[in-house]
Amino acid sequence: MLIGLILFPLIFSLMIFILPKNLTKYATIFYSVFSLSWMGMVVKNISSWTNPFFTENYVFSSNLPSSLLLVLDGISLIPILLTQLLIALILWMLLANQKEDKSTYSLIALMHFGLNGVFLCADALGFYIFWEVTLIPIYFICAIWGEGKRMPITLKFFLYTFIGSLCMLVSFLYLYQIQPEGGNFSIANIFNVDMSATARFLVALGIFIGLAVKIPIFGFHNWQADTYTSAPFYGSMLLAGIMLKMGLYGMYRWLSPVFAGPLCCDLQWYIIILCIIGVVYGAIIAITQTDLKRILAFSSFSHVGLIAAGIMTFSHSGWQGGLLQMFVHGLNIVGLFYIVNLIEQKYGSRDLNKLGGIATQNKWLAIYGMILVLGTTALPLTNGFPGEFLLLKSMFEYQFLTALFAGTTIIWCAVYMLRLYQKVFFGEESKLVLSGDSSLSSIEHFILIIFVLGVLVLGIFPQLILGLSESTVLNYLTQK
Amino acid sequence: MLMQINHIVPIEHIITLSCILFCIGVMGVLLRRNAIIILMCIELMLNAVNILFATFSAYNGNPDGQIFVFFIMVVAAAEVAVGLALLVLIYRNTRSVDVSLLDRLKW
Amino acid sequence: MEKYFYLVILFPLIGFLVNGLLGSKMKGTTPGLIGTVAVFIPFLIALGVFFNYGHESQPILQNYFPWINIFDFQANFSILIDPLSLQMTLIITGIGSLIHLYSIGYMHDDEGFARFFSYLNLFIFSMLLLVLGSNLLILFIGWEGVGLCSYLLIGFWYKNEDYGYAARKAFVMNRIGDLGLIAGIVLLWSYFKTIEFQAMAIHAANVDMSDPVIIIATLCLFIGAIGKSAQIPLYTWLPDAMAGPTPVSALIHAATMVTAGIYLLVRAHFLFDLAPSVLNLVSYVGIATSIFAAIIALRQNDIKKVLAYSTVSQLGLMFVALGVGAYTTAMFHVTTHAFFKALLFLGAGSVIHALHGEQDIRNMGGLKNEIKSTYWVFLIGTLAICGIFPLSGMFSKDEILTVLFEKSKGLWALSLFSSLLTAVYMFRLLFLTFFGTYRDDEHKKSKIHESPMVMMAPLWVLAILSVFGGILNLPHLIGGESYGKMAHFLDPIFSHSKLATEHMDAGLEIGLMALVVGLVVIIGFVLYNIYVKKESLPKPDMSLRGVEALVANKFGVDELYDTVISKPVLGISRFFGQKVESAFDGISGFFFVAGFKSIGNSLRKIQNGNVEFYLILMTGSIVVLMILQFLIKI
Amino acid sequence: MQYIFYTLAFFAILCALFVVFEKNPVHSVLYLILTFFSIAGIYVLLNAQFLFIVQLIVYSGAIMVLFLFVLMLLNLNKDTEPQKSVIFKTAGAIAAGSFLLVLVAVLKDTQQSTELSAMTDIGLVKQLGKTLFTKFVVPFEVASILFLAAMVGSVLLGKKELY
Repeated sequence: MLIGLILFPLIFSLMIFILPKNLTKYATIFYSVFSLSWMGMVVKNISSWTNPFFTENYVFSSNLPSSLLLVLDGISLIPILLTQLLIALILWMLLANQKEDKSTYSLIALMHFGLNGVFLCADALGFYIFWEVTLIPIYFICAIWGEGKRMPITLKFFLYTFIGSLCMLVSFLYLYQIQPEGGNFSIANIFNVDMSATARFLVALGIFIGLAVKIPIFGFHNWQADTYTSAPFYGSMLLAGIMLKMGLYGMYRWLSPVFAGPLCCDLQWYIIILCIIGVVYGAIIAITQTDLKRILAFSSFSHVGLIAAGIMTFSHSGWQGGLLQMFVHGLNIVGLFYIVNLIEQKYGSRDLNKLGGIATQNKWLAIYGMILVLGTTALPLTNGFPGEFLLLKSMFEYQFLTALFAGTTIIWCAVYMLRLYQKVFFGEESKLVLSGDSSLSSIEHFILIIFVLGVLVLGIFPQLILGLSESTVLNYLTQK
Repeated sequence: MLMQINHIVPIEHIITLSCILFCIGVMGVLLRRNAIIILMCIELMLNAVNILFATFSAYNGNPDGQIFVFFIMVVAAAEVAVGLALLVLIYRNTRSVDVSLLDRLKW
Repeated sequence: MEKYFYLVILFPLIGFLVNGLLGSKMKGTTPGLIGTVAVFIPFLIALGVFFNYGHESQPILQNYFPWINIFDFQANFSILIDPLSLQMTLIITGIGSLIHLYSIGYMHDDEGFARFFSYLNLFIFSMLLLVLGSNLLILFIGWEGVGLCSYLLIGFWYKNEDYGYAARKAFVMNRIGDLGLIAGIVLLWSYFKTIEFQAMAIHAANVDMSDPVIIIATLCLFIGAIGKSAQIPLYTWLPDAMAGPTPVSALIHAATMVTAGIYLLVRAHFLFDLAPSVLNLVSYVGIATSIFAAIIALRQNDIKKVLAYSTVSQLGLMFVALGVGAYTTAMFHVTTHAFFKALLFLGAGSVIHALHGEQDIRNMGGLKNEIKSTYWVFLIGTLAICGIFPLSGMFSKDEILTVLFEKSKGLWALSLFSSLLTAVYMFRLLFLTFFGTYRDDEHKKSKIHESPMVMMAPLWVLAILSVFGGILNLPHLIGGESYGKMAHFLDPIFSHSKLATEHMDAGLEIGLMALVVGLVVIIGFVLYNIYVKKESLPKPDMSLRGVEALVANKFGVDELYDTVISKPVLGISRFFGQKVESAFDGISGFFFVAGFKSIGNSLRKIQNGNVEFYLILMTGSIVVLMILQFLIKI
Repeated sequence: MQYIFYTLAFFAILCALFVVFEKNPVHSVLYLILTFFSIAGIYVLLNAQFLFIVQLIVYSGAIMVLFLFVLMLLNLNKDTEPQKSVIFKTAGAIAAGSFLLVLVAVLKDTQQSTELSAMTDIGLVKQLGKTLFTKFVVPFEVASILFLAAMVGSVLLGKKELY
């Protein structure tokens, strides 16, 4: 069952090359619908909502200390759902853009394969391998279809993430190594070891660095804005929408079990401080940026910092809020990137100073944009609020003043998001906007409506997502 | 004729002998520039390892070690044949068997 | 009737959706009618419920679905119908429908007609959620929702960048308060493990006075209230918010939304009762704001700005009342203020409408002959706000002053000063606008026309309410047997309150009342002398000197915030965005580029192509590895 | 009995040293043959009779003769023998010496099983043949392919027209 989620993308990414060119479109539609319905079937078959929902183990060789151990529980279900949804949407966006390059679809499917693997695999080595697999397609996507100084930027991104994940690998290998005879890489065994406090600290630090680069957390974030800006729109979406969630997911699954002992307590505190610095730092930078994609990059940086901080408090509301916010942030940021892409496509620029007055020309785009912006600003009854509230709650319960500092994000976010909206959609129409094409095709409407519905429905019924992970998170935290 | 060497000579001594021979081989490879001598020193090292195999085989009563020695000899023979052919080729090209003349191993 | 109470919330939402999605296709005034009906029906329902609601009735809790329900946090989507929320609902829907009706006339030729009504309906929806929410989180939904609508409506004419700026300013300043509110909610949750008002009230009965958590929590809630109700230091957005259409100023920025802060404090009074120090702070902030804003209002020349500062000042007065624990009194003033301030704003709107957009009172004058009807309602509004007997403002304001006189003579004196200032700027506004002679050119005068019936009808209704609003809560002295109706109605809410007020000596009360009314009348005559008899005019901005210039310039608070907050933040933002980010680039560049380059350069020398050298290196490395293996025994 | 072993060992080491330090390549080859003989003697002591024979026939007989042939073919003598610089020589000697040290140190540290086997007939051709043609039959067959490859390779490399 779960293996399907991993195999089909792989098969598709290879198959598409042998298909004739005129079938690409239909194959892609079929693939996206199929993977969504497969996911639906998986969810439908969940009989009991206790932990874990499904476990599948594929052993290649009994001599290997590692096997393909797939586990679906509440924590992995949410990023998995997000992945299926966003990959399908991104594929549809590409189809709407009349992109006919087979290799793009193939790389996205490969990405899909890697992402599903990362979220499902409960074997440290397998996790690491899938983690690196995702790096390959995104590297090519950014390097081939990027813009500007794409090569050095992509290289920077690659080096950052790769060096980070090597640190993680070292930690995993160490954890494997110190196990008694007959140990393996499965999640149950790998954390079930005795370590000195120092060793624990170093292991936690190694894993953290690997995750921190991907998330990114302040200090490891330098690659982010440049990469988001230079990547093609679907690259930015994959990066901001899903790849970033890999790091957050890793915090739940692979970082939290290591945390114990006094040194790790210190580390937890430092990580939270870094996250919160990132929250405010990113938000403040976003205020004066003029490139739409850059604003979104820093906004994403700021939001994710809060999620990471909430997770690191190891409290129930922090974890639940983090999971909800992971889903929501993925949805919102991809929606916003899509709107930016549409603006760039139709009006030829994404510079704030060259845009303006789109609301007059393209009413619907302005409405969709407004709802997504409000979702990002965490207005109640949009999807951003419940998660952000729970995260802030966990922070406030952890440390009041730090939380107050982190909480200023809701102010900063309002400042830069409304500035963005004002400059792009309000005001007098700029030359570019007047000369641009101000219509939306029906498929563009369709995709945007999905995002908007996501914003509103999850805002009114956040329990839809929270309920999925409730029992798992409860289990996890009580065991801890 | 069958003897019990394991009652007479401690295994450490044979291992040490093997180590010494091996290191002499290494030294030869490092000190000499004549390719033929280097090849010979490699043979010496192989033989040092062979002694080790044979020793463990004898001390553990397991014939597998000796089979390995046999295979090593097989490979050594093949290696020498090809190696010497290469040497002849080198000599034909450079009129020398000096390995320090071969400094093209960089890009 | 109570069963269908959800319709009260639902109708404005439906109106919003219909107008928002289909409004652009409708013709004429249809969207306006839809919008008005969507608010008027809830008013009728609320009225029905109100008449059913006796003194003995229990508050009704209607639970719809769990909004957030996780292990350590639960918040239901539920509403609470009790006297307080019912009263607020009536104010909101009642005045809301009047203003909707008015807007049909005011906005009739605006291209965003349908959009305007959809926003207004969304506002009513949010505001109802705010007052009806049974827990702090539902209240917070409404709280932010009204902030959003305020943003949308201030920036309604979105092509104008300045309006957009004012809108953003309002939203961001509200957000500062919202952060405080969130912090307060979380603190209260972790203290009580519930955020339902009723449950909290029960728990609060067992809490010690001045519990530190409660003090911080109430402080946080108060910060939220400061943001929403435009008190010092977060008041500057409200005058700027006058950029929006005038009905918006009347509905949102005078009658309803800005009183949300007062509502919050009243709603959470059982917490504030436990934190006397915070209550003191509330009254200090209130009185400071009241006087400060009143002084600024003295030198404003924009008809709407004067009213805006007046609103800030009146809100301050309400906070003073809250600060001494006179919750009913504050609510009474909220109600009457909603009547006469809406009336004044709508009247001002009518003036602006008549003058085709002119807002500067220096260019008005003598309008009482041109637009008689508007003049009369505006006069009623002015008299009401100044506190002339027997208009509604007199009763509510007098009640505040009476309470203050008992609690604290100092606060009483300051409040009295503030309400006298109210009389000064209001009479000044009235005289400059309607008396004397028209000061702009004759050409424009000919175009002045009275507003249509659809605008005047709501004005008259409000005028009647302003006149007779005092009946709602007559003092014992005048009302006799039927005194203090509102106080009785709200009584169940405050029965726990430890700071309930007592009745004071009748003679003293009459004396105080007479003193205030007398002073106001004297001020009225003095100003009539100055502005009507002598026809002295406000000086042009340029010729102002010293204190006057400072007042006219609103004490330079906007500029102060600009230099102290906005500019440094922008500077920091640029500094981070350019300098710090490139420093990060530099560091990573150093490691990734320069570091690798130099390592590569030095390692390249080893790669000399010499076989022997390689051999030695190889042996050496093996040795090193073996030594390592030997030393590190794992 | 142990004296035979130590004598053989001493002789092997001596000859090996001569292999390295002898200037004339032909002498080196001859010393190497002597080393191989001594090693063959040690095989006998280790009850590896089959290996003893193979060592003599294959190594001393076939392989070393091949070396001599090549030397003859290339016609190298002492004058053409290249010499290394002193730095390389010392570096090489030090590297090899420390290698020996480390090897010995490491081996000293390892634990040997004290259990000794009493079987003395495993080195006989019959025993080895059984093992070779049952357990190791696939590698044995693969070895023939290796030889074929080596043969083809040598012939190809030795052909003059190649370049």
